[in-house]
Amino acid sequence: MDALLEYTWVVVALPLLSAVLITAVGKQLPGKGSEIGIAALGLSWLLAIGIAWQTFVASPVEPLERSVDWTPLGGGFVFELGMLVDGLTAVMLLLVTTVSFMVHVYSREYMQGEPRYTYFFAMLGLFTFSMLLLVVANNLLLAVIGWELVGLCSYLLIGFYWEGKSNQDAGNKAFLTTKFGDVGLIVGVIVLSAGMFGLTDTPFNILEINEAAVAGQLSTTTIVLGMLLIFLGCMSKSGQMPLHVWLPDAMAGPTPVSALIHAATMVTAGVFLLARLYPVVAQNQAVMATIAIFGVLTLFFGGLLALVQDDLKKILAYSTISQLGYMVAAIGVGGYAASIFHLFTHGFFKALLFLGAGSLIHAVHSNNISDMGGMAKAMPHTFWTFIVGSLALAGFPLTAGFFSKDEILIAGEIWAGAGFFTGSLVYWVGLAAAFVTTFYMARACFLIFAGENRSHHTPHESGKLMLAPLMVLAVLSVAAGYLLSPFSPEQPNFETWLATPLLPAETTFPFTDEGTAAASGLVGDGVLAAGTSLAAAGDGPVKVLHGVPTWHPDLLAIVLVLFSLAVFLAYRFYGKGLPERDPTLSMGRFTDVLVAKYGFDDFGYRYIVVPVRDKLSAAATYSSNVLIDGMVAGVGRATKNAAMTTYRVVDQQVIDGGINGAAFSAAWWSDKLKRIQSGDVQKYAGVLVAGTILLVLAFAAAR
Amino acid sequence: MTGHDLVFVAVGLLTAGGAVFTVTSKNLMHAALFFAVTLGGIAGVFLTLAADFLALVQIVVYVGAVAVLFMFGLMLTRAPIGREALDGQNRGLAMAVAGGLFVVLSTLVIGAFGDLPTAEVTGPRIDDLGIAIFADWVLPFEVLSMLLLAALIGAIVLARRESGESGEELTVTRIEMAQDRDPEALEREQAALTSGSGGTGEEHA
Amino acid sequence: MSPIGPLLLAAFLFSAGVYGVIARRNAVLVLISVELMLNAVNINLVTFQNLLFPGDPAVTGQMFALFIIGVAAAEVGVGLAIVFNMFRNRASVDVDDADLMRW
Amino acid sequence: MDPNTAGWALVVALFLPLAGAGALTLMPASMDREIRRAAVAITAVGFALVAAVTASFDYSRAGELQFTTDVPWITAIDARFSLGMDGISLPLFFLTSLLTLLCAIYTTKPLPSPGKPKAFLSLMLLLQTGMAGTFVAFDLILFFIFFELTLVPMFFMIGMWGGPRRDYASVKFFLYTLFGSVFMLVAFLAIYFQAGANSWSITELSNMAPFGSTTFQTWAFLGVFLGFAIKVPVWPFHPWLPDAHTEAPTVGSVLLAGVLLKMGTYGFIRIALPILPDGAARFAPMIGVLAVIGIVYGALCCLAQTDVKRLIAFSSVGHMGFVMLGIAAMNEAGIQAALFGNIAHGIITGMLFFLAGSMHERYHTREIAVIGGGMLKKMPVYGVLFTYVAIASLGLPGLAGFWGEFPAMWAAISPGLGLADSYGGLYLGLVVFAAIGTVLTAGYFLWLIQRINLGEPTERWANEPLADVQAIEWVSWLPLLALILALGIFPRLLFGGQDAAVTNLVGFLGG
Repeated sequence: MDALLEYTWVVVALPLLSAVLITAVGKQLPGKGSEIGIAALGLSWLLAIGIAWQTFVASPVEPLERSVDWTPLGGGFVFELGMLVDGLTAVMLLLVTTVSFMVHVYSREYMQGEPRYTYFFAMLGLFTFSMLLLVVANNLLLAVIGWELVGLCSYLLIGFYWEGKSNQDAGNKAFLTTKFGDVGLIVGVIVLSAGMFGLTDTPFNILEINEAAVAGQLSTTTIVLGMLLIFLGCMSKSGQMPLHVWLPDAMAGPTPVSALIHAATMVTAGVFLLARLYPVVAQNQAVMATIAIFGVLTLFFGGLLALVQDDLKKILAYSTISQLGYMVAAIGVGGYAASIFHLFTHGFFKALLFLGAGSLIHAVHSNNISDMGGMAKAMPHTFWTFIVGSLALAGFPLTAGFFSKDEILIAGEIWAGAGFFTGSLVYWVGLAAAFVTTFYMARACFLIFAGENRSHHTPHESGKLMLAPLMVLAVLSVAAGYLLSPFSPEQPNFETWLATPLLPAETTFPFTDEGTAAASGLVGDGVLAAGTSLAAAGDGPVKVLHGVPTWHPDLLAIVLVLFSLAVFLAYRFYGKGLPERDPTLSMGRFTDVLVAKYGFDDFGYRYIVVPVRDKLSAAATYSSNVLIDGMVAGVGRATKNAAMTTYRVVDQQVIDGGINGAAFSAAWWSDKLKRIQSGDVQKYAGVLVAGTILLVLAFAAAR
Repeated sequence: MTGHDLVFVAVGLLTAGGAVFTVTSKNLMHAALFFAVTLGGIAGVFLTLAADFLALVQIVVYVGAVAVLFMFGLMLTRAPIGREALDGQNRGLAMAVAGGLFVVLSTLVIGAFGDLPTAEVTGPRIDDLGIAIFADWVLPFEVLSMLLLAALIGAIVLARRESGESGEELTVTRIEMAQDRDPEALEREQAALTSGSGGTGEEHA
Repeated sequence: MSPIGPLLLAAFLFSAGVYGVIARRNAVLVLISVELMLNAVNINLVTFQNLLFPGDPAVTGQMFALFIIGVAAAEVGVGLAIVFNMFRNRASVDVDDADLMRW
Repeated sequence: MDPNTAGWALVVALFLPLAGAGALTLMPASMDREIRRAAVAITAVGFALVAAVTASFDYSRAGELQFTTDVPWITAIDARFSLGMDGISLPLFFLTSLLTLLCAIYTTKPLPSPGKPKAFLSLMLLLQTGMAGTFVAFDLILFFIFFELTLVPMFFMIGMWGGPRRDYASVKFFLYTLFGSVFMLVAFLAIYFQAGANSWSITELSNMAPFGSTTFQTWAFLGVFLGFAIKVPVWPFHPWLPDAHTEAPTVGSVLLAGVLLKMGTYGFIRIALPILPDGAARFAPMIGVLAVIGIVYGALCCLAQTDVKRLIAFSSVGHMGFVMLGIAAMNEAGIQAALFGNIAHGIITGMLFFLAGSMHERYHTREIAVIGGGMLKKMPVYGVLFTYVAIASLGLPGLAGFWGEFPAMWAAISPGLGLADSYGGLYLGLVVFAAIGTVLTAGYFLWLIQRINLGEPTERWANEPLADVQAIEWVSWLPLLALILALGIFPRLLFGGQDAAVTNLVGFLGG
């Protein structure tokens, strides 16, 4: 293994350094700190490319793990600060640094003149650091830390324009919704680590958890409970229904932020985490089925919502939700590599689309596609890059999106072949959703670029700093697909790149019937050598899960037909500009349901936020102020009453009772006794002598 | 029983009788006179006990000076005469206590000394006494002289009438002290005081 | 001579004094009774000296009696002065009236 | 300083404030500036000494008592003057000293009515001796005396310098805590007699444990529990807290949240658990349930508050719930988490009270609605600090709060003392609800930030000149701000020092 991988931590540290430096000295610099960010990310990017290259060409590679004991946690357990570098890490590093670098460059121009320009770059740096921390983490706790930090950055950047109430609300909504999912993540991580207690001192270590799961050392309860809970976290972070509600609102942030955080990187953290724990996921059919079903629901219904949006960023947001659904569903049908492949390509083309959208919004000062139109002429570069992105998103053949989405569909097909219903679900619903995707993207493109300019501004092409990232990403949106395509049948390709640290063939999907699985091509000879037994695979070529990527003419045909149909329909409706009545908004109840976003937001607000924030909290306060305090006060009053009773009954009526009674009796007795003090000295003397006599007598008697 | 004893019994009876009349007499002057008789009797007792010097001192100091002093005291204080006036309401108590005391004391005395053999009474010679006073007892003797001087001065101070001195003095002081307190309590106190002193005043009258 | 006789006489005189102190209302008579008690003590002292310890070179018993006579003289002086004072202040020498120490 | 022999250092550090308080009372009240400076000097010297002690503490033997003093004290009842510190005491002792110093510095600013800095600072120094003593006393009687010693100065601090309802709040504070203390004292006596009536030493009693029947332990634990639970406060013994915090002057709130509440949890860890392990095992599930109720309940109450200080006070209920959850776990990780949560809460909430106090000084109101947002516009630095501390308080990783919360939940998943077998499901439920509590916590803090920090300043404040963070505030806050970050990034600072001591302690539990 080359020494470069040892320096993976530098990739992570550079953005943090950038954030700190920008905060410290950014304002004094000519570029207001943006140059620091760009330089740091550039370096980081180059290093990530190096790492990616090394892991790719040599793939599959043994994972490289380096850690230091960071703190004891008690009971002999240790929290490590460590990195785990393998193909998956390298892919994510490459994706994050690339997009982040592009966004940095883009933002330098895009954010020009905005308030808090320096702060923006510092936050970008902090976010990139957090995301990379999550990616390279060798243990779940560190991953959770990165996870929470990206959530914070997301909150801070969504609420970047915090003067407006809706932006504040969007930030809060994003943070709290994801935080709700974090309940699942945190408890899930805790449950998994609890399963490791007897096995190791580092119960959060991802590799060890994976190995333990594969070796059958984790109980089914641990796996099912832990993974379902973690999946809850993934759902909120990766916008799976019904926890997707925050993502469209998150578009309140600046567009580069949407591109970086809410399209390419942070929202994929959930998918990434599932992939990281894929050996655990693969242990249980129920877990996989759950994941697949939620993924399918999201990919379809999320996509539908994009149909009725007017806000370009929201269209993209819903499409992001839909694409994330593909990735999650892929995990659920054994399409581990397909999922990450889609994550990878989607990161590029969705970032491209968002940055393109930013360029458009910059030009027309509106987010709404109904305010655009005819942009193709005014903004040619934005136009063609946006179209490339849209094609990739729609899965037009030979773009990256086509290859990656097809991998998912094929994974579904194979899964179905192994006898699982969810496989067919993914295949057919995935195809249907592809049609929807094509349609709404075509709708958006026609409305934006065709027809007449409906904006009140004269659109102008953006500057070089904004266009360059668009072009780079456009190239990547096409080129990335060739990493796993019929054009790259031999290793190394994307699948061998990721082929660590997976399962030994014989223990893959322990719940499948071996014969069926083999027949369907799900498992087979030497398939996916595991991280632990990689050496046993020898030096020969390693076969990958779904075999060598090949053309699937049937699928290609269906995809082409659906694509043409969708584009044709869109052209009919929107080709001539904005129609009087937008067909997607004229579908009666169907439109109503979509516009109401299936009622999730409303439900959440009306039945969760309001009751908790207003009713339950008031009830709790009431119980604190009135019930508990009242109880204590009641005890106090009761005591007082009891005391009054005591006083009246015992003290006053039974005079000698209680303290006052004692006092009164003392007074009474003293009143009687004081009469002895008559002042008659002679009597005193008499008594004195009498006493003496008595004493003498007493002594005499005693003797 | 020797003649000596007989003399002692006679003198003793005289003394005891004088004492009884001293403490029971209805007449003040009689009581004082009986007191003088008793003192003389005691001088006689001293003689029978062979304490000649002490007997002389007894006559000179007590019979000569103290008894006369008492008579002056009685006459100067214009005391009323009569049993009720002379004796308080404690006579019963006094009788019981005195009787009881006498019984106890005599029992003790007899118990302690009843079996002692009779001895010849021998007193010290007068020159021995002189030597004892000015050798062994010289310091107490001088201190006694100081005491007498102090008593003399004290008696003069106490008995002298000072200008402005009156029976109301005590009351005035108490009111002055009370002025620090709140007026209401003061008023109450004064009222109580007036009625109290008024009561005693009536008794005096 | 037996010491019993003088000792019993002394006891009687003392008891008479006690009676006088307790029973008499006149302050002068109370003082007289006190003197009676002192004299009873003197008799005791002399009796012990001359009958029981006749050889004592310091003549302690008689000396004590002598001192008591001296002290009694002083006491009478001061006591009578107090009585006069009291008489002047309250126009009475009745000890029943001197009850300021009462509750 | 040799930690084995330098017991004097601890004694001096402990009684220096007391002597200082005495010295302050001798200064004429007219020397206002000098008095304030003297207080800063006294606490600074004390802190320097504590820092020296911290530096020379032998961390390789953190499980053993160091800087010990052990001399007969009240021989008639076997009470000894026994001081010492191990890895558990040290951070709390350090925190006490630090917070008092910062409070003294902060008090160079004007005091609320009726002023009288002399009295105030004397009380504060007296309070410091009580607080610090609690953490290093190793004799039950001595502990109790220090524990109770804090009541009086705090009572006067609230009662004299407090807000409009100060009389009510101070009496409530006093009565609640005293009520618990009575039971605690009775329990101490029971422990003393049960253990053979010859020692009050915490270490000896811990070594002797478990003694007495389970019934005895249950009752004794109940007594101790009442005393400490009210101090913490565990739900439902908390109602004194919001009132006391709301009415107390800033410094009082800071010390109350920063140190006083910690005495309760410290008592649990130092006394209740090791001496009465059987009782603890019986009570642990109940403590856990109350703790989690406290977490969720505290957060819900926070959502309903309209007063910033009261909100922060209720947040304490929630945060202390996490600490109690850690204790209820009855294992090393849980105790570790509880101790970390203790310190983290002390720093963060102490800081929040400083901020709330300063906010009140500027706006002359604590009503969120009246402040009405825009603080980030009006006082940018101040707003950033407020956001920073609020985010730390909601338990964001990388800041101190996280290391109290996550490990507490993590520890509770497999409680010690065999509780995992009988109550495994219950504890899983506790973890889930505690995690939901974190969401609510995030909710009220974000909402607070939104309502106070974000947006445009309202008309009322738009043209009001409001000073941003002042120099004196920087001085008294910077250490806390730095500690929040340092502990968050490098939790070993605490976890490492406590590890051996906690292992020892859990050894007493027999878990």
